[in-house]
Amino acid sequence: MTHTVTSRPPTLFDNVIAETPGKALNLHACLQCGTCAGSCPSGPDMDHSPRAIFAMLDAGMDDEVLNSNTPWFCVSCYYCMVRCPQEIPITDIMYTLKRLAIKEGYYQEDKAPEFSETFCDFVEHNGRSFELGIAMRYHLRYHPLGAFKMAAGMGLHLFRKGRMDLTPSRIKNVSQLKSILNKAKELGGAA
Amino acid sequence: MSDHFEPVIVGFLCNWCSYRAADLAGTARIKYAPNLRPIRVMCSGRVDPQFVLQALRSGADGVLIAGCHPGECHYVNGNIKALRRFTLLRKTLEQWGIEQERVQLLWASASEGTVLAAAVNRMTEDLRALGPLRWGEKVLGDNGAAHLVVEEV
Amino acid sequence: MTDQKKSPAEQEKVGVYICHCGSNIAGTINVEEVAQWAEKNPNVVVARNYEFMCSSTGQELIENDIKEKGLTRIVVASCSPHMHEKTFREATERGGLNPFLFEMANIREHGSWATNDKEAATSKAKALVNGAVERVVHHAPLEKIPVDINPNTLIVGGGIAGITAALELAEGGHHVYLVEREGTIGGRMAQIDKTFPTLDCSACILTPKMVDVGQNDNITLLTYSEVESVEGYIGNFNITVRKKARCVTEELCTSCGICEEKCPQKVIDENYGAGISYRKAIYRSFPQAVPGYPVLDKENCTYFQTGKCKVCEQVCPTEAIDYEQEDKVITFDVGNIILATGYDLFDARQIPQYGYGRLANVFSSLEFERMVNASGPTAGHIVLRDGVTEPESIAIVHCVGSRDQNHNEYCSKVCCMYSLKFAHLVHEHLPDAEVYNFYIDMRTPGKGYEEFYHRLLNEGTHFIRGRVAEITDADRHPGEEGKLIVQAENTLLGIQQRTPVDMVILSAGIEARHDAEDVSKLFKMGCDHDGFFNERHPKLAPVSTMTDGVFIAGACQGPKDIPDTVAQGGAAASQVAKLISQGTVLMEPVRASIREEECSGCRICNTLCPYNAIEFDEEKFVSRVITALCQGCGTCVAACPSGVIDGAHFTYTQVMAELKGVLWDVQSDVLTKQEVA
Amino acid sequence: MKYSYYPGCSLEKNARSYHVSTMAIAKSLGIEFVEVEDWNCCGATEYISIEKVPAYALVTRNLALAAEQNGSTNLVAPCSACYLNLKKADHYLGENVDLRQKIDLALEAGGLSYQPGSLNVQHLLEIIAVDIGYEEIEAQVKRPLFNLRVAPYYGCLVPRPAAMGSFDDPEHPTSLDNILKRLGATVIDFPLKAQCCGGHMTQISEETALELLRRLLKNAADYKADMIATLCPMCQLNLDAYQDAVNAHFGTDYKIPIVYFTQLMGLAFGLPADELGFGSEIVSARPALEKITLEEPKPARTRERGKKKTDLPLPTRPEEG
Amino acid sequence: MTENGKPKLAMYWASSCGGCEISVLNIHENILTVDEVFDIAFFPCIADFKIKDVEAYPDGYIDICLFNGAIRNSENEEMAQLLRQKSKVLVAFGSCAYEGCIPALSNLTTKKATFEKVYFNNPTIDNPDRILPQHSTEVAEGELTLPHFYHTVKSLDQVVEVDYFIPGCPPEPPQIWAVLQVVIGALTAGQPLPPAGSIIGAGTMALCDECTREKKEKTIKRFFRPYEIQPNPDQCLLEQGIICMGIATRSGCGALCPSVGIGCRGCYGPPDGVEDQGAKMLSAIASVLDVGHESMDEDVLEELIQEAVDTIADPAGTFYRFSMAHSILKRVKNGKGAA
Repeated sequence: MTHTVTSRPPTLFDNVIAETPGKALNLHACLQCGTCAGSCPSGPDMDHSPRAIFAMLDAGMDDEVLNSNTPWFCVSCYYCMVRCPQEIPITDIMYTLKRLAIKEGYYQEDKAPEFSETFCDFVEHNGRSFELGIAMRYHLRYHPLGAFKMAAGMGLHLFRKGRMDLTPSRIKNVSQLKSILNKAKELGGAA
Repeated sequence: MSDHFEPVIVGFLCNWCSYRAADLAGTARIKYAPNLRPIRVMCSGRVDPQFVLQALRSGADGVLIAGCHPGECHYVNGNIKALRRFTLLRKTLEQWGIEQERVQLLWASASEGTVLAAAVNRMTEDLRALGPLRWGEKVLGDNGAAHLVVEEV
Repeated sequence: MTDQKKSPAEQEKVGVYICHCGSNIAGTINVEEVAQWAEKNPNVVVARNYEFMCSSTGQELIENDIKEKGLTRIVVASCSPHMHEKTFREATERGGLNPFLFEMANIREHGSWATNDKEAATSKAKALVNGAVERVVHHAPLEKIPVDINPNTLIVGGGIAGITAALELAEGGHHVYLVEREGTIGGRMAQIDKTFPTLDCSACILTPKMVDVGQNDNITLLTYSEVESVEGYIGNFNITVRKKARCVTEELCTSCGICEEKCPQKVIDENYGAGISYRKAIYRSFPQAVPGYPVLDKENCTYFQTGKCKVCEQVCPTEAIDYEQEDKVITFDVGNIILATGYDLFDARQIPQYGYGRLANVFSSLEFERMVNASGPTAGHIVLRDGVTEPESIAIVHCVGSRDQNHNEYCSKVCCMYSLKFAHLVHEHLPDAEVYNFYIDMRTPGKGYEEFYHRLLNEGTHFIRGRVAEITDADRHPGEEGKLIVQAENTLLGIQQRTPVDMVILSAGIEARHDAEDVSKLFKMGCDHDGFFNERHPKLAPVSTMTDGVFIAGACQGPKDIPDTVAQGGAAASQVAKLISQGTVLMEPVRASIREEECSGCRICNTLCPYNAIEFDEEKFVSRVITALCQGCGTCVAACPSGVIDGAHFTYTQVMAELKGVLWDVQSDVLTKQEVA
Repeated sequence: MKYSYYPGCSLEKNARSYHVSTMAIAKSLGIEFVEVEDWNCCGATEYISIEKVPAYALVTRNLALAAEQNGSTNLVAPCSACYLNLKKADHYLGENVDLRQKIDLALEAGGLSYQPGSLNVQHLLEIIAVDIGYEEIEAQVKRPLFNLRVAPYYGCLVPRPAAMGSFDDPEHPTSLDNILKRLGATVIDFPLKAQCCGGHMTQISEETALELLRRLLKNAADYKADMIATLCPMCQLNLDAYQDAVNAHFGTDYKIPIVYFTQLMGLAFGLPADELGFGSEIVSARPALEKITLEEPKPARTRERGKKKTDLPLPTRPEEG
Repeated sequence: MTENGKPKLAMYWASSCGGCEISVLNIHENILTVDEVFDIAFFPCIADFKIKDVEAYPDGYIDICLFNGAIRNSENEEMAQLLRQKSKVLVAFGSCAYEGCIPALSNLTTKKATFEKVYFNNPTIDNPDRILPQHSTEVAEGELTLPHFYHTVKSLDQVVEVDYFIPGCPPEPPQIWAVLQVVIGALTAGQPLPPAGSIIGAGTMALCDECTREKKEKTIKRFFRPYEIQPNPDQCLLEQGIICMGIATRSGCGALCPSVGIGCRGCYGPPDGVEDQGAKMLSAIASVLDVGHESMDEDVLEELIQEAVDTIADPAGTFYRFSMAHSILKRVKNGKGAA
C-alpha cells in the first residue's frame, strides 16, 4: 500500500495506526459498512459503534473518541476483525484506543482500567495471576459492595469446589521478569 | 563516485507480459527502485545468454530476465526455453563466481505491475547487499593496471 | 587498424525528441538536461524537448527535421511504445523515412511515473535515450507483411454476448462457428425472470434471438461442445472442438420431449435450475432450448449406471436414442475468435455467517431468480424452502462476496440493481410482505436505474444502510422465534439491529468462470488477478485482447449488465467484421530469417518453433524460415549456435547496441584491446 | 509425540480439572507434555490494554523460555487466551520490526532472547484434532457417550482471529464437533458455538456479561443440550459460576453443566470420572452423565432434504459436498 | 646473419604445449619447400637463437611470425611485444594464441589457487617449507628474476595487434600448408593476402557443415558423458546426448573427432558471426532440452529442467574449453568460482 508521507504533526488517527501492530494502515480504507458494529456482541452497550469511532477518528473528534466507553466494552471476540471487508485489525485498534485513553488521562471512572491495572500490578509482582484473587482485590478497592456480593455468591461456590486460591503462586525468577518489564516500559512509553 | 552504491540492473522484458507489467506499474504510479534499465524483447525466449554476459561485462551489477508465466507465453513456450537456458546459464555463472542474485528470472504477467515492482525492489536490495560487480574494473582490471595485476600469494 | 573506417552506424544522423507529456514526464525528469546531454552523442544531429510530442505540432517537428536536417534515424523519448509507437512511426514515414528507422524510449511508464526521485529519473532517462540512440543507428528499413484473413469466425459461449456477436456477423454474411458447453444456448439470461429496470420478460426478448441463431445458415451451432485446441494466429486459426456425445441422433430427433417426460430418473438441476429444481437424466434445460435435442446425462442415467432401464429408447418414436454415440472431434479454420464465456456466481457458502446451505430459508440470488420465474420450480410463487409457505418478510442482502478483501474486492456492478428488482418482484407477488434491503452503498448508474431505485423507495421497501454481519436462527427474544434474524448495524442510526424475517436472499456477486485461466491459456491471452480476461486497453480497446484476432465480450471481461454485454457482443462482432472486410492485415515485420549460405544444417532450430515455421531442406542441408508462419518471438535467433538466424528489428547487433547504450555510465573507462578492435 | 506445555494461570487452580483431564488423556493418546519451567502469566486480555511493549515482553518471556528449554518446537496451550497471546506475539514480532527490536532489548535485560517463528504455537484442540486425528481418538474410545447431547462450544480466541492461520473455520468451526461425535455423543448443531462468553465483561459490566451468557445458555437449552463442552477456562468459569446469576437476573432456570472437552474424552476413554476432575464444576454434571446409555441411539435423521414432496432442494454444505 | 634475399620466417611459443610446432613439421616433405622459400629468423624449437639476436633486428625485419601459445606471464607478453615490433605480419597460430585455449582454462580459477595446486597440494610435490617461485631472488652473484605470473591468461591479440589468426589445437597440417602457400604466393608471386584481421586456415561456418553424421531434429532428454554410452556410429552425436561442440565451432578440421565417435571439443573457436562460443553452445543445447512443458506447475517444471541440466558436469569448462580468453567475461570473479 502506498502511503503518502506528510510533514503535519501526527493526529490521533495517525497515532492509532502507529501504535497498532498488523495491518492497521487499512484503517484509512474503512468503508463505513458497519460490519464490525453489526457483529459486536456488546455493541448495544457501546456509546458509539466501532464504525462510528472510526468516522470520528477521521473527523478529528479526538476527545469524544478517547472519552468513549467503546473500547472498554470490547470483549475481544475478534468477530469484527475476521469479517471486516477491508481487513482492518479492529480488535487490536480497540486495545490501542484503551492504551491511548489511559495515556491521555481519559477514561471513565469505575470502568475497566482499574480492573486491568489491578491485574497488571499483580502479575508484575508475582509473575502469575489468579483471577479470583484479583477480582476480589479490585472490588475491595473500587466496589466494596460488589466484593461482598461476589464473596457471598460465586466466590463461595468456587471456594467450596477448591477452585479459588487465596494465596497466589509466584514464579521463581521474579527479578528476571521485573528487569524485562522495566526495560520494556522504558522503551515503550505509556502506549 | 561517492561511497553510496546504487546497483544498475539490466532488465530484458518480454513485450507481452513483463514489459506491460512495467507499463502498468508506471500507470498505477507504483514507486519502485529506479535501478532497472529495461530493454524490450519480443519474448523472454529471445534472450541470448550472450546478452546477459555482455550486460555484466559492460558494467551492470545484475540482470533481470522477465517473461510471461509458464503456460501464458504469447508464443506458447518461448518462456520455457528461456527457463531452460537460464537454468544452465545459472549453473555456468556459478562456476564464474557470479552470485545467483545477480541474474534472476521472473515471471510477471501483464497485470502484475506490483509483482514486477516488488521484484525490482527486492533485487535492488539483494545487489546493494552484494556490492558492485563492475566486471571491467574489478575483475578484468580494465582501468589500466589490467594484466599487471599480481595477486599476492 | 581501429580508426581506418567509420562503421556505417556512425554515419547516421539521429534526431532525438524528449516529450514533457505536460508535467507527467517533465515534472520528474529534467527533460532539458536530457536533451542537451543527448545532443553530445556523435550520432545525434538534433535533440529537442517538447511539451507534447504526440500532438500534431510535435509530430511535425519530426517531419520537418527529417526534411530540413536530413535526419536518417528518429528517437522519441516519451511514453510506452504500446501507447504511441504507431503514432511516431507514422510521423517518421510522413517525413520520408522508413517507419522502422525509429525507436522509442519509454521514460514515462518506466521512468517518471515509477519514481519520485528526480535525479534518478533523469539519469535513468539518459540511459534509456542513449540505449535507443545506439540501437536506432543499426535499424534497417522494413516492410510490413500482409496476412489474409479467413472470413470465418469462432465464437465461444452461447450466452447473450455470444448470440449477439454471432447474429451480427451471420446477418452480415459471414460464417460463424458458435460453440457452447451446455446442451443449449441462452446462458445466464435464460435463467433470469425479468430484466431491470424495464422489467421485460427475459425469455421473451431472448428466445427469438436464440431461434434466429438456430435458423441462420451462416451459423454452425455446436452445443454440448468444447474447444480443445487453438493453433495459428490472426487470420489463420486452426480450431479443434470436441462435440460431446449427447446420445441422441440429431438428424432423427424431433424434439418431441417424450423421452424427457418418461425418464424415471430425477436429478437436481444444479446448472440451469440453480440447484433449486429438478430435471431428468435425459433433458432439455428448458422447453425453448436451441437446439431442441435433449442431452443424456450419463452420470445420472440409470441405464449407464446400472445397465438397466432404456425407457427413453423404448418411448422414442423416431429411434433417435443412441447409447453408443461417441464424442466427435471437429476441426475447422477461422480468421478471428470471440470469447463470450460469461461468469460464475459467487458461492455464498464461503461466508458461513450468512448460513447459506445450513439455514433452509437463506436463498442465493440465482435460486430466487429461478423461483420467481414462471417456468421455475414453483411456477413463480415465492415460497419458503418447504415449497408452500409464503414469507411475510424478506431480507435482501447486498454485496455478498463483493467489495470484500476476504473474497472479491471489486463491486459486482449488477447486484444493487437486481436486488432492487427482487424487492419489486416481492412487492408484486406478495403485496403484504415486508422487504428489507441491506446495502453498503446504493449503486444505480445507468439509464433509468436511479429512477428504478426511486420507484422502490415509493413501493415501501425498507432500506437499511449497513452490511449484514450475520444471519442466524438463534433467537434471543420471543419476537425472534422461528425466524431468521438478520443482524447488522443500521449505520445511519449508529445502532445494531436484529431484523427477524422469514426469508433471506443473498445477492451474490459475479466471479470469473472457475476455468477462465485454463481458457485464457488455450487462447493465449491473459487474465487479470481477479480471473477475468484482460482487455487490450481498459478505455480504448475494451473488446480486444493482447492476442491479435482474439476478442472478448460480456462478463468474461468483468461484471456487466445485459445492455453492456450486448453492446460488447456487437462491438466484438464489428471488430471482426472490420478485419474480414479488410481481407488482409499488415503484420509487424518482426520475423526471423536464416542466412542459408552460412547455415551449417545443425538442425538445432528445427524443433524450437511453436508455429512450425522452420523447415529443413534435405537437399541443401540447410534450415529455412517460412515467413508467413513466423510470429517473430526470436527464440530460434537466440538458440542458433552459428548466429545465422536474424531476428528482424531485434537483431544481435541492435540489442547489443542498446544494451551497451543503456550502460553508458558504468562501463569501464579503458576497454581491452580486443574490444577496441 | 512431544510438546512443550504452557498451562497458564487458570489451569493451576480454577481450571484444575482441565489440566488434570488433559494429562489423563495425554497418557491414553501417547502425548508427552513437557511443562515450560518458570512460565509467567500471559497477560490475558488486560495487560495489552494498559501498555503495549511490556505486554509483549511479558508474553515473549514465555516463548523465550520454551524455545530455550527445548522441550519441543511445538508449544501447546490449553487456555484460549494464553494460546492467542502466545501466537499473536510470535506473529506480530515476526512482522513488526520496531516492536521486535524493543522486545529484543527488553528480553536482553533478563538475559533472554527469542527468534520469532522458532516455535509453533498450538492450541490443545488443534493437536488433538489435527496432530492426533479423529481416527486415533475413536480407536481409544472404550465407553462411548451414547445419548449424551452435547453443545460444542469453541468461544472466540481459538477460531479467531484467522489472519495468523487458524486450523479451523473462524465462523463455523467443526473440529470439536468431530471429536465429540467420535466419542459417541450426540452433537447438536450449536449456532452460537463460536460466540462470545463475555470474557472479562463480568468484572466491568455485569449486565452486558449476563446477557451474553444468557444467549448461550438459552440457545443450548433450546437445542436440548445436556451439557456444554468447552475448551477455555474463561468460558467455563463464566458459564458455570455465573449461571446462578443469570437465572437470578433473568428469572430463568438453566442447569446446564459446563465441562471441558478433555473431561468427556477421558470419560469415553474409560478413565474414572474422579481422575478427570469431575465434581469441581458448580452446576453438577452428574445428572447429565447419568443419561449416558450403553446402546447407541438411533441415528438422528439427517437433515430433511426433499422430505416432503413440495420441498425445494437445499444446497449442500461444504463438509457434505 | 647474412642477407640472402629470402623472406624471413619466425615461430615462437609462449604459453603452450609444443603441439603447434609438431603440427608445422607435420606438413611432411613440404617443410623442405618452406626451408627453400624462407630464411629462418627465429625458431627456438628447431634452431638456437637468442633474444639478443631478435632485438638486434631492425623493426619489421621478420616477414612473417607464427606466434603460438597464450600470454600467461610477463615474459610471454614481452616476447609478443618484441616480435610484433620486428615482424611485418604477426600470426596468432593455434588456439592458445588465438583465444587462450587450455592455458586459459585457468581463468576459471585464481592465481592463488593455481599456485596452491601446483606447489603445495599435489601428490607429486613435496614442499614442506612451502617455497614458491619469486619474481626476484637475491643470490651472492646478484639478483635473479623470474617473469611475473599473471592473474589472467590472455590471447595474443589482447596484448598486441595481430594480423591473422589460425585456429585449431593444433591447426591441421593441410590447413597450415594451405596458409603457407598463400603467404609464399604473396611473397614470391605478388598474389594478394587476405584482409588483415582475418581468421585463416579454417572454414567460416559451423563444423556440422563438414560432419557426415546424419542429422535429425534435436530433442535431448539428458546428456551423457562419453563413457556412459556407446554412440550410434552414423547419427549426430549431440542428438544422442553426447556433448558435441560442433554446432558452435568453426569448421576446417574436417570434423575429425566426430568422425571417430568423439564429440567435437570446439578447438577451432566460434564460427563467423558468433562472439561467445560457450554462451551460444549453452543457449543452443538448453533450447533443445526436451524436458518440461508449459502446462506444468512452475515448481515441477523448474525441478525437471534443473535435473536435466545437472547431467552436464562442468558447463563452463566444457563450453569454454578453448575460448575462455576470448569469451565475454574472460575469467571468473576474483577469489570465487570453481577451484
